[in-house]
Amino acid sequence: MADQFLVLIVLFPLFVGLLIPIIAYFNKSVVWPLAILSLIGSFWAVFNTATQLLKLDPSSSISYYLGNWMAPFGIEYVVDRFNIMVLFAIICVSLLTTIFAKQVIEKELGDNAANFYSLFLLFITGLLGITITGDAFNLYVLLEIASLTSYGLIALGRGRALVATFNYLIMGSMGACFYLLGVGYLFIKTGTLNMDQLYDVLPLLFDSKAVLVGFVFIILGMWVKMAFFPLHSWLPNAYSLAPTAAACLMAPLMTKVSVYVMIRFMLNVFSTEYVYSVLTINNIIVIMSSIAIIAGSIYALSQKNLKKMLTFIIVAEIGYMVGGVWTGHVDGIRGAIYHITADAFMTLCLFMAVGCIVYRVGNDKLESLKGIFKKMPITMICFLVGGFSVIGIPPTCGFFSKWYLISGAFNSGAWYFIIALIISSLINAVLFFRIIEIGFFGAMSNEKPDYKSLQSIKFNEVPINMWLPLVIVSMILIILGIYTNEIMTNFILNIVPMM
Amino acid sequence: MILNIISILFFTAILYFSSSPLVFYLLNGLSICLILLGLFFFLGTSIGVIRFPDFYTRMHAAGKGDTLSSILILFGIALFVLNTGTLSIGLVLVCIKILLIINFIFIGSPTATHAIMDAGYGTEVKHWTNDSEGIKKKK
Amino acid sequence: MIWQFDILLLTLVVVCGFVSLWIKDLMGAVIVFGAYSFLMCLVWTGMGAVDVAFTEAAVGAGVSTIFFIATVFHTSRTIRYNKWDLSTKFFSSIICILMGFFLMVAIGDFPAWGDALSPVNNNVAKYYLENSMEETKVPNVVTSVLADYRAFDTMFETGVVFVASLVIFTLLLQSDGRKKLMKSAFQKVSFLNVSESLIIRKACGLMVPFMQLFALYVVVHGHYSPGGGFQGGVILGASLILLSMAYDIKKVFARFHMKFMIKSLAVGVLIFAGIGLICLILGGNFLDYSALSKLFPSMGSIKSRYNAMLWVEVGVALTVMSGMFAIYTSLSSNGKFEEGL
Amino acid sequence: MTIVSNLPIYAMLVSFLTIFPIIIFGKNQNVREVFTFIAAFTKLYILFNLAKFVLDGNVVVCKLIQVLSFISIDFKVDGFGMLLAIVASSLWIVTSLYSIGYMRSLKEHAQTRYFCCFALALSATMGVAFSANLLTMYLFYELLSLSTYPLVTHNQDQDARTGGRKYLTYLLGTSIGLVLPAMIITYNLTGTLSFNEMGIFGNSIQIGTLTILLIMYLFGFAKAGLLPFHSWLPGAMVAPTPVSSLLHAVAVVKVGVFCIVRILTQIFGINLLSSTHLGTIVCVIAGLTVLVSSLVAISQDNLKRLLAFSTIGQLGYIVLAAGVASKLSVTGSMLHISMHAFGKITLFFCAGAIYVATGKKYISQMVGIGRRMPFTMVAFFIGSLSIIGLPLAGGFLSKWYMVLGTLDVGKSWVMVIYLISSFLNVAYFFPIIYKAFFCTDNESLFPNEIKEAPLAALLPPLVTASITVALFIFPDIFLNLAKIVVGVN
Repeated sequence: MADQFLVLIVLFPLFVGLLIPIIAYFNKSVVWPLAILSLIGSFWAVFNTATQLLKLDPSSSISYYLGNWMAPFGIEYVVDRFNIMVLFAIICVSLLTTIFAKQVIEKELGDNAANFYSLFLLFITGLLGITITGDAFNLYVLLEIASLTSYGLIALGRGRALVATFNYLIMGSMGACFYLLGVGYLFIKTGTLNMDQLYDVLPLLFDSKAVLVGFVFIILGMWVKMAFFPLHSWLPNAYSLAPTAAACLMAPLMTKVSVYVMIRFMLNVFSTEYVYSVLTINNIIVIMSSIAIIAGSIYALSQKNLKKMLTFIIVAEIGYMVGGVWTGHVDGIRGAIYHITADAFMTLCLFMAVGCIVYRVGNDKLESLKGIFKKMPITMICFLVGGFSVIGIPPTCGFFSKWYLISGAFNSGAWYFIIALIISSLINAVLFFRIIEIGFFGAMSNEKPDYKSLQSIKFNEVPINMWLPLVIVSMILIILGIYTNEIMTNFILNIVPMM
Repeated sequence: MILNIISILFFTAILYFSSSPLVFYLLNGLSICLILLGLFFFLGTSIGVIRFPDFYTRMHAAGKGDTLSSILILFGIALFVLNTGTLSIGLVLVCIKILLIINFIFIGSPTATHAIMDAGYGTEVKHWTNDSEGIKKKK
Repeated sequence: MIWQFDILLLTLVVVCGFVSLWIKDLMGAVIVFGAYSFLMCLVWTGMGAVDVAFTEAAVGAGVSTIFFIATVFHTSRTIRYNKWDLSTKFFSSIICILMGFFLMVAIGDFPAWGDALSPVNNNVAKYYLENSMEETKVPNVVTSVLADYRAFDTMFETGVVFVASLVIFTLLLQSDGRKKLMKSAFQKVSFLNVSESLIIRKACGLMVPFMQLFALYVVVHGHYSPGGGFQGGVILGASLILLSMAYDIKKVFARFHMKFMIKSLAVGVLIFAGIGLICLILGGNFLDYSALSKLFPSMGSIKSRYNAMLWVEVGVALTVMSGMFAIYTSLSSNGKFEEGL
Repeated sequence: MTIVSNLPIYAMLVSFLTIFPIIIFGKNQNVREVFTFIAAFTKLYILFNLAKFVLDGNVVVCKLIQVLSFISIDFKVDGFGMLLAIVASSLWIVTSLYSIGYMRSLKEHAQTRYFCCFALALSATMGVAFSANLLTMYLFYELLSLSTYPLVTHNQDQDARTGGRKYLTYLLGTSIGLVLPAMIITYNLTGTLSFNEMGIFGNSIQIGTLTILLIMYLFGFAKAGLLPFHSWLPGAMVAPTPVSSLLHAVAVVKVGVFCIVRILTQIFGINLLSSTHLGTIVCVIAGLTVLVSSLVAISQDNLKRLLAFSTIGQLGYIVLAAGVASKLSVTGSMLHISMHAFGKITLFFCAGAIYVATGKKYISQMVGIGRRMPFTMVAFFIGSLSIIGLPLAGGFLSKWYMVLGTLDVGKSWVMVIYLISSFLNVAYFFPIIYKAFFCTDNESLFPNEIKEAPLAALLPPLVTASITVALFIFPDIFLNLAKIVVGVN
C-alpha cells in the first residue's frame, strides 16, 4: 500500500461518491458519516504522501503510473511540493465543509440530500484529480467532472439558481473547450500529453505560432474557469444562489484550482523563460488584473447581499493571484502561490460564517445582520478573522500573501498593481467594517441607543458541528500566517525557479 | 427477411462455385444497376418531397421512395462488396451486416413514416384537396 | 480523402451550424443540428477516425437529438427575443470571428495532413501502434488506448455520464416552485396528441431485440472493430428509449425501474473502478490489469489485460445505457416519470 | 549588552490572558474586576523587573516566531519602549479603578466586553512598545486599532456609530494605504525592517524616495493625529471617559507618536534627518499641527473636544521634537510622551468626574464648578500646568529639553512655535480654571457646597495629578530611560 497513496487520494471520495446513490436506497443516515470517512481517508493519504515527499530532496517529486504504463504512454500522477500544498488545502476545505454541511444540506435539500452528497464527493474527486495529475488531457477530463458536478450543485440552489447555472454552464463549457483546444494544439506540435515531456519538448518550439495559440487558449480557458475580471460574469450569481454547502465548497476551491492549473502550466509546462521572456505580455496582464482587483472590489462595495458581496471579493482575489504571477518577479509568483492556499481558507471561513448566519437568520441581506454579534458571537468572531485576512491584517495569512504580492510588484515596477492592491484592501476594510457596524449596533430606529432591543437578542449559536469547523478554519488562517516562513522555505521556495 | 438471406446465400453460392469472369461481370453489372435504380428512386423521392402539395403526400413520397431506394442501393452495395476480390468469410459477414441494415430500414422506415403521419393526423394537419391553395395547418 | 468531397462536407457543416443558430423554431434548429452531427460523422469517417464517427452518429445525431426534442417539448419551441439581443449577437459573433481567426493563424504552423514525420505520429501514438498488439493482444488500437493505456481517463469519462444523469435526475426531482418559474419564463408548446398506434408498437417490438443484440455485439466486438462500451451503451439506451416512446415510460419501468437505473448507473462505473481497485489490492498499480493474473493464474498478464478490458467495456456500457435512459426519462416526463413523449 | 529573556512576552500575555477569566466571570462584577487588577499589578511588576535591566544599559530581546524568512515577530526592550510600557501599564491600574467608578455609577451596559477590549488594547500597546522591527510594530498597531473600536463605540448609538466609523476609516485607511506599502518598499530597498540606532537607510537611496517614504510613514500612523489626519480624535470622544482618557490620551495616540518617533530615530536615523531636509519636513508638518490644533482648541466649548484638540497639539510637539533631530530634543520628545500622558489623563479624569457628578459636558456650563468640586478642579489645574509646560508639573521638564534641543541644532524657528503654542495653551486652559474658581456668586451655576464624584472616580485624578507633580521633582526613571536610548548623559 505504501506507494499507492497518490491514487488513494482520489479513490476514496470517488468510490464513496459512486456508492452513495446505491447506499441511500437502503439507509440514508449513513451517507453523511460515510462521506466524512472517505474524506478522512483521503486526508490520510495526502498526509502520508506529504510525509514521504518531505523526506525527499526539495526539488524532487513522487510519480505514480496508473495502469503501470510509463509516463508519456500512460497517465502519470505527480506530487511535488507545489501541488501537495494545494492538495492539503483542498482536502482540508472539503473535510471541514462536509462536517459543517450536515444540517444545511438537510434543511435546504431534503430528499435530494443523498444525490447531493454524491455530487459533492465527485466534485472533490475532480478537484483532487486536477491538482494531482501530470497529464494535460487527464486534467481536462477531471475538469469536466468538476465542472459538471458544480453545475449540478449550483442548480440545486434556490430561486434563480437555474438561470445562474445556465450562464455558468455556457461560460464554463467555453472555458473547458478553450483548454481542450489549447491542449490539442500542443499535442499537434509535440505529440505528447504528459506535462513533464511537454516541458522537455517545448523549448525547441518556442517560436511556433501553434504553441503560442495553445498557450493563449489554455490560459484563456483557465481565466474563464477562475472568473478573471472581464470573464467573471457567471460567478457572482452562481455562487450566491448555490446551496450553502455547495457554495462553501466551490467558492474556495474551484477558482483556486484553476489558478493552480494556470500557474502549473506557466511554470512546469511552458517554463518561465517562455512565459516571461519569449512572450512580452506581462505588463498588459498585470494591468488587466489591477483593473480586475479594483472592479471586483467596487462591485463588492455596491452589493446589499452578503453572499454576493463575498463573490465579488473572490473576483478581486483572483486578480491578486493572476497579477502576482504575471509580475514575473519571484516574490510575486511566490505570493500568488501562497495566496492560493491562503485564499482558499479565507473564502471558506467567510462562506461558512455566512452559511451559519443564513442557517439561523434565514436570509443573507445585510440589514438582517442587526445585532448578530450578540446572537452568534462565535460565528461572527470567525467571520471577522476571515475578514481581517481578506483585508490583510497581520498575523492572518492574507497579510503575508499581500506582502509578497506587493513586494513582487514593486520589484517589477508594476506600481499600478500596488495601488490596486492597496485600494482593494481599503475597500475590503470598508466592506467588513460595514458588516461589523451593522452587526455590532443592532436596530437603531431613533437617535437614542435602543438597549432594550439589544438586550432582547438571545444567544442563538449554530450547532457544534457547524461552528467547530468554522473555528478551526479561522485558526488555520492565523496558523498559516504565523508559519508563513515554514511554508515558504519548505514548499514555495523550491517551486519557483530563480529568475 | 428470409428472402434476403436466401438471395445472399444464393449469390454466395454462385460466387463460390464459379470462378469465371462472366459471373463476376454479371454480378457487378447487377449491383451497378441496383444502385442506379436506387438513385433514380431517390431522385423521385426528392422531387416528390419538394413538389407534392401537402404534408401527407410528401410523407408518402418520402416514406415509400426512400425505403425502396435505400434498400436497392444497400443491396447493390452488398453485392458489390461480395464481389470484390476473393471470397472470404469476412466479406460475407459484411454482407450479412448490410442485409441486417436492409431489414431494419424495411421495418423502420415505413413505421417512422406511419408515426409521423399519425402525429400529423392527430394534430389535425389539413390534407390537400382540389380547391385548397397550398398547405394550411390548423393552429 | 477526396478534397472536393471534403470541401463540400465542410461547407455543409458550416452552413448547418449557421442555420441552426439562425432558425427561430427550436425544433427546426434541433433537426438541423442532427444533420450537422451526421455530416460531422462523415467528416470523421473521411479522416479515418471510424470510432469517433460511430460515437458521433450514435450520440451526437441519435440520442442527443432525442434529448433536445424532449427538452423542447417540455419548455418552449420558439425563442423570445429581447431588445439587447441584436447587440449581444453582434458582439458574440465578433468574438467568435476573432477566436476563429486566431485559431486559423496557427494552422500554417501545423504539420501536413498525414505527415509521417509529424510529432504526433512519432511520439506516443507510434508507441501505441507498434506495441499495442504485443502488450494487450487487442487489434483495435483505439480500444487498447481507451481501455488500457489511458483507462483512467475513460473511467472518469464514464463518471461524466454518471454525473450528468445524476444531475439531471436530481434537478428534475426538485420542488414545484421551480417548474412554475420555468413555465413563466418560456412559452409552452402545444401538446401533441399522438394516438397510440399498434403498428409502431409491433415494429418496435420487432426491432428492439435486434438492436440490443447489435449493441451487445458492438460492446464485445470493440476489441476488433470500431465500437466499445460507449457506442454499445448508447445503442442499448436508444433501444430502451425507443420502447418507451412506442409505449410509455411506465411500460419500460416495469422491467427497468428508476431506482434500479440509478443503481446500475453507479454499478457501471463501480465495475470499472472496482477492477482497478482489485488490481491495486492484488499489488499492482491502480488499473494495472496484468495484476489480475494473480487471481487467474491460467491467464497470462497479457491475456488478463485483454479480458479486463472487456469487463471494463461492459461497465462502461452499463453506465452509458442507464445514463442515456435516465436522462431521457427525466427530460421527457419532466421529472414525473409518467408518460414521456 | 543584550539579554535574551521572555519577560516582554509575559508582560504582553498577562493582559491578553486576563480576557478569559473576564469572560468567564462576566456575570460576577467583583470577581471580574479583581482579575483586571491582578493582571495590571502583575504586568507592572514584570515591567519593573525589565526596567532594571534596561536602566543598567542593557537591551532585552526575545523572538516569538519567524514569520517570513527575513522578518520575525521580534521583541526588543530598550529605554524608549520601556518608557511607553510603564506609562501605559501604570495608568492601566489607575484607569481600571476609574472605570469601575465611572461605569458602575452610570450603569453602563456590556461592561464585560469593555474590560476585555481594554485588556486587549493594553496587550497591543505593550506589543508596539516592545517591537523590534517594523512588522511587529505594524501588527500590534493594527491590533490596537481593532481592539479599541468596541471601546470607542461603546454607547452603540448614532454618535458612536459615526465616531467609530471615522475612527476606523482614518486609522485602518492610513495604516493599510500608507504604512503597509511604505513598509514593503522599505524592505525592498534595504533588505531589513529591524530598528537600528543608526537608521537602516544607507546613503545609496535617493532623497526623493526617502521623502515620499517619510511622508507616508508620518501620515500613515494616523494615531499620532498629524494634520490633516487628525479628525478621528475629536470624533472618538464619544467614547466613555475612561476610554478617552486611557486610549486617547495615553495608549492609542501615544502609540501613534511612539511609532513615528521610532521610525524617525531608528529607521531613518537622527543623522539622516539632520543632514538632509527630511527633518525640516517633519518640523513643518508637526509645527502646523501644533499651531492649528491649539487655535481650534480655543474655540471649543465641549470640554472633551477641547482636550482632544489639545492632545493633537501635544502630539505635534512630540513629533516636532523628533523632527528637530538633536539628541536633546529627542530626549525631550520621549520624555514628553510620559509627561503628557500623566497630565492629560488627569484632565480627562477630571472631565469624566465632572460628567459623573453633574452630567455637564460643556465649558460654558462649568462656571463656578470649583466651588462644588474643588479637589477635581485642583487636579485639573495641575494637569493643565503640565500640558502648558509650567514648572511644578512634569510637562515643564520635557518642554525644556525640547526647547534646548532646538537651540542645539540652531532651528530657532521651531522654538518660536513652541512658545506661541504654549501661549495658546494658556489661552484655552486658564479661562476654564479662572471661571471655575474665581467667578462671582451670581455667575456661578452651582450651589456653594462640596459634592464630589464617587471616590473611585475622584481618587484617580488626584493620584495622577500628584504623580504629575512628583515627576517634576523625581523624573529620574523616565528621564534615564530616554537618555539611555538617545545616548545623552
